[in-house]
Amino acid sequence: MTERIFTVLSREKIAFDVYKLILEGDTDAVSAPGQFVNIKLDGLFLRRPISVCDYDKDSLTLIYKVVGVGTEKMAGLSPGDKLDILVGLGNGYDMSVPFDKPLLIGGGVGVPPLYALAKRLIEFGKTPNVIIGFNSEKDVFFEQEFRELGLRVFVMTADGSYGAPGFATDAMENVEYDYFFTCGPKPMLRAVYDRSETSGQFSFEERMGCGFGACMGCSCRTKNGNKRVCKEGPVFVKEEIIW
Amino acid sequence: MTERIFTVLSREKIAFDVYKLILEGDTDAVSAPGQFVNIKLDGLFLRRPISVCDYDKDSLTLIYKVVGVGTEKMAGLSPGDKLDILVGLGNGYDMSVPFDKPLLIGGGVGVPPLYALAKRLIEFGKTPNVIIGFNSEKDVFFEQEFRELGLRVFVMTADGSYGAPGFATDAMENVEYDYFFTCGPKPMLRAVYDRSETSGQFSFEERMGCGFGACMGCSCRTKNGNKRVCKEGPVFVKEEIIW
Amino acid sequence: MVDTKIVLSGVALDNPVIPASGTFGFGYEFADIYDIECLGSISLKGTTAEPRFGNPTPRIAECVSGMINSVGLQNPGIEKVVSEEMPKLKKVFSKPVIANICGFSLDEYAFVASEFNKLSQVGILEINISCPNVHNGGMSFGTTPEAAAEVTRRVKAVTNKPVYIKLSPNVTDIVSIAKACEAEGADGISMINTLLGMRIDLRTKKPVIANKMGGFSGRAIFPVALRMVYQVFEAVNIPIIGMGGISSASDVIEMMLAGASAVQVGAENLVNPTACPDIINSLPKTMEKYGITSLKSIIGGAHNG
Amino acid sequence: MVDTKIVLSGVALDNPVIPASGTFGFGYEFADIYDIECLGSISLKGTTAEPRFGNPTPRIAECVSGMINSVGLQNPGIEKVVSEEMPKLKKVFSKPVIANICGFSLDEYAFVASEFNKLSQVGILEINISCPNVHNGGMSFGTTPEAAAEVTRRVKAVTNKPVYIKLSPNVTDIVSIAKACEAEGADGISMINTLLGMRIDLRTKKPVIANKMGGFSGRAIFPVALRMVYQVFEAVNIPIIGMGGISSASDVIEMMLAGASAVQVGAENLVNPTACPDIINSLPKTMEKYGITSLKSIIGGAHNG
Ligand SMILES: Cc1cc2nc3c(=O)[nH]c(=O)nc-3n(C[C@H](O)[C@H](O)[C@H](O)COP(=O)(O)OP(=O)(O)OC[C@H]3O[C@@H](n4cnc5c(N)ncnc54)[C@H](O)[C@@H]3O)c2cc1C
Ligand SMILES: Cc1cc2nc3c(=O)[nH]c(=O)nc-3n(C[C@H](O)[C@H](O)[C@H](O)COP(=O)(O)OP(=O)(O)OC[C@H]3O[C@@H](n4cnc5c(N)ncnc54)[C@H](O)[C@@H]3O)c2cc1C
Ligand SMILES: Cc1cc2nc3c(=O)[nH]c(=O)nc-3n(C[C@H](O)[C@H](O)[C@H](O)COP(=O)(O)O)c2cc1C
Ligand SMILES: Cc1cc2nc3c(=O)[nH]c(=O)nc-3n(C[C@H](O)[C@H](O)[C@H](O)COP(=O)(O)O)c2cc1C
Ligand code: FES
Ligand code: FES
Repeated sequence: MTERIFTVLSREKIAFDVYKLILEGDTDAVSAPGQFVNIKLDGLFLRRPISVCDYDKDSLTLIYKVVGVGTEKMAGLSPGDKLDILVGLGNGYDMSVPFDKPLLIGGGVGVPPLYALAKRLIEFGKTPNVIIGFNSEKDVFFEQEFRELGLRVFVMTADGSYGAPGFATDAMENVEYDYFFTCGPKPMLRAVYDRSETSGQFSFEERMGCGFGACMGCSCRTKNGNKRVCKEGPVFVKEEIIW
Repeated sequence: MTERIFTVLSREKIAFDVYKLILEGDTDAVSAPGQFVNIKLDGLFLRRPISVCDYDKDSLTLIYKVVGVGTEKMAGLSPGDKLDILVGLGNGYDMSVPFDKPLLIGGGVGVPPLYALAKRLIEFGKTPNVIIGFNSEKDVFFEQEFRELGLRVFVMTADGSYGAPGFATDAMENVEYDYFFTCGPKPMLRAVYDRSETSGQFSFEERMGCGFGACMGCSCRTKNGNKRVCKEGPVFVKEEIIW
Repeated sequence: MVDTKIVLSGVALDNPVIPASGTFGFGYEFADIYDIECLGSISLKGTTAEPRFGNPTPRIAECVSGMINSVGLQNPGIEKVVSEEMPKLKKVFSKPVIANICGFSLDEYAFVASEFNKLSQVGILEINISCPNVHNGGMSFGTTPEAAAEVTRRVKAVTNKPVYIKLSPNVTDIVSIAKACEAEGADGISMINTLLGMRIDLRTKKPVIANKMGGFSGRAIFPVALRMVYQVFEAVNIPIIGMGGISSASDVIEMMLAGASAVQVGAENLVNPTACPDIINSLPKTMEKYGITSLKSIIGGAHNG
Repeated sequence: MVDTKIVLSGVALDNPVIPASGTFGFGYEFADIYDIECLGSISLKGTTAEPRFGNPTPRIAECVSGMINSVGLQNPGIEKVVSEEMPKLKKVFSKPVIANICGFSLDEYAFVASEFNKLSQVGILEINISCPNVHNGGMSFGTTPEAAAEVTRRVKAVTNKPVYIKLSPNVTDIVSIAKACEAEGADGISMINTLLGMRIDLRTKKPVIANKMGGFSGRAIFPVALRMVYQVFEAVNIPIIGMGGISSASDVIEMMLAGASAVQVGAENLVNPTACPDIINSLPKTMEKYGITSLKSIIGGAHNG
């Protein structure tokens, strides 16, 4: 973990209340997709945790939905603005486990971390299939980005207004996979857990004090003992999860 | 009193730790020299009271010395910055009393409000003499500005490094006056009170909660009863002052 | 259309937003700034039997997201308040107001209350029990259930107007104090008064405030106020006027969800003179955002389930 | 050259800056972020006899200039702390540390204290008396002078290390509690623990924190902490470790002027991981600005004259 100052390169609205932010700065501390950053915003005490959606040596892409004061402030950022960010937080997805046909399952703003993961998997020669689920057509984003990676993408909307109707998990039956990676709202994670027939990795959210392991604010129980979502997580393997 | 948004036109350092700020905005609420404004600054709870140094229809000049966090923030303002300001606070100097030879006595950052007063007095055909006192050469400002109004100016420095050596009050003996207006640190006001042989008006400072009469934070006792420095003051006539 | 009306012990308010005692004078001076008729009501400057200058200055210190005051109950005394201040206010504010009363003895509370009781303009008596009891070593009436109960009893005996006891937060168990007031017939609770706080000037190395300590209020104290309102709501059956750090319409909603039937806005008025009308104006939009159609219906809503 | 050294009950500190219990884990993890050897000392995560998971999540809520936590004393239990955490810390921090102890009974306090007493690494025992006493209806030990005195007595009986009692601010009269601890032989006072606070989520209309209420800390509480340190300094003759909202070198100086011999930095570590070294680095410059050559000499300086 390191604290770095990033500069906003661009901010773009990509869906209803959803923004994509591209930042310039030192990303050395990012070691795996599925990690997150913690962002200091003027006038707010706690930092805001956001998953790394994409990164290279000196840029970082974040995608976030406006749900409160912090994300609203972030929606108002302009190119040139500076942000104080803790980078390289959490464990991230572990790609070293053996599998051949990975499946990525993302829901809403759980989709972004799967993008960096997809790119890394492709680099390692393991082309994933992708299921992304949203509430409605207006919420859909990143379908095209995944397709441009050459991946098969299943888009689901709960109200059926775009792609296929239903939840992300409803598409799981149509795809072959021997391992999965998922991120999304808790009910979706639970459904993936129940429906999936293979092992896989889940990325969780929790309210955080620090984001780097100091406060025990984000603890959860696992079959391997108590863990901190921000430090030993946010990614947990299916076998250790206690709901 | 009105709340207005002003835009910084310029900010200039004019003496050691002393800055001159010119602001653009609606000054309708300013009704007399000696009034003050109360400035909201990001990250600070209370506003900061600063005397009006000069004003016309749509601009305001303030002069302030850096003494703490608020004035330090103000020292960092740039052209184009916006400020939320309460304008038209306090009673200001009363120029309707009868006099012919007014004397202005200012000390340190008590000098600024006397500038607008000097201009108004000149408009009314009552040319004042001016005594301004500072600690040292590096602190001196506005000598030239008063001279450019065509006034006789006595500059005093406590350490004698510029102008005549001594306190502002030491110059009073050399000037003829039948009324005075003064603003400066409390010990100077007290000395003016003791030395002066005519009536006059004193501008006081006090820690303020609101600056517009709501909180009773700035009360003082006078011979005419309790008064609020921010509302019935900051200018008090010699006869009502209780030290 | 959303409904912002609420009722406090029979007194109907157009909206729950009330400037807090001590931050709004006797109200009329704010009428130069905006039309104060928009306010739900007004809690007037704390009034004592005799005129008081209050504490020496400096009386004000800045804090992170808040301020300290040690005004010390400066006020013109009940006689002048009744003869001069109230008529001035009447001219610019037609609704029932809240008379805030302070006393340094039980007799003083009863006397000031009985004077305000005569005014039809006054809708509610708000009894500030944070004052030191001069007959009891200067211990504040607000720090024990017994003293709080005694003040309540004495005031109730001299008035037929609703009596709200204003509690001090500087106590171990605020619930026991609220319950003691309720048991003596208090019609409602106002809470919280200021937290005792202090600042030191690094330049002089002395306390900023002449009296050393003072009352800390403003946005910073909101979580403490909210917690106390929540606790007291669980323990009493009388309405609560909630305050402490309120600065926005969402703060109002949060305080009402905790259990307040109305709210007061204090320190925020001092730094944003239009804080109250700003909040009132943004209430409907904020209610809609959170799916609230009637403010009355959310009082204590956070206690359900 | 300015002098930042201070001494706490015989334990010499290079500077008075100590990360506060619960905001710095067992210290060693911060060694990845900076060289923690720069710290005056470290107050470790509160330790109980048995391992504890603590409270359900969410445990964290944001406030204006502060935060609420309801971690609920999650810790691995004294056995693992002694066998695993302390050796890990030893590798990266050579100075005496402060063991923070919590108990839900007098026996638990005594047991955990006696275990820490065996470690030469531990310089001071800091006894958190904000824990609920399970043998007394869950009332916190920190709310009465009697209970605080009892904890002090039991801990003093099992250790020869300096014992600092960490006081809760949620009381009417913190001075009486500090005096009771001193009377039982406490070597020092740590203060303040968190204020009880609450937030409600407007979207769900439920408390943000699973346990409803939690401990409010961070910059917002500084004026309350400062006031309490000032009051206790006047009443006791043992050193005080001051904390509550400290975030800068000038806060450190202000707290020491109020009466603290050393300070702890809590919530600020969570949002600025390098808060402590930042403060330590800017202390000399800030001292010079206010004409201070020795920190030791300013302890309680605001009480003079
Ligand atoms: C590891 C991790 C990765 C995340 N990645 C993303 C992402 O890539 N894109 C995205 O849109 N969102 C993401 N979130 C959720 C995001 O952190 C919250 O939406 C955001 O903090 C809300 O802040 P706010 O000020 O707008 O909301 P407010 O409700 O005003 O925030 C109040 C407090 O609650 C916290 N909070 C509110 N919602 C959440 C939440 N869902 N999870 C954790 N804390 C919350 C805030 O951080 C803040 O401390 C992630 C959360 C975690 C824990
Ligand atoms: C009516 C009036 C007119 C003034 N006019 C001028 C002016 O024209 N030029 C100028 O340089 N200064 C003027 N001052 C003083 C100026 O208000 C303070 O220097 C300024 O508020 C300091 O703020 P700070 O944040 O830098 O200091 P800090 O010490 O960090 O401020 C902390 C708090 O103390 C208050 N405070 C500190 N010093 C003073 C003071 N001397 N008077 C009142 N409040 C104080 C601040 O407003 C703030 O609330 C005036 C004061 C008053 C009351
Ligand atoms: C300057 C000032 C003066 C106050 N005077 C009184 C008073 O006379 N009577 C009273 O009951 N409360 C008084 N209070 C307390 C407020 O009414 C209110 O209870 C407290 O400030 C908390 O609200 P806030 O955080 O919104 O300011 C005063 C507060 C301030 C800031
Ligand atoms: C997340 C968190 C956990 C804490 N855990 C403990 C603890 O285990 N023992 C303890 O005595 N105090 C604990 N505290 C209180 C702090 O040590 C400190 O007393 C308090 O937070 C005030 O300081 P601050 O305002 O700098 O945070 C905790 C505080 C926080 C924020
Ligand atoms: S958020 Fe602090 S330990 Fe995870
Ligand atoms: S500062 Fe509030 S009345 Fe003067």
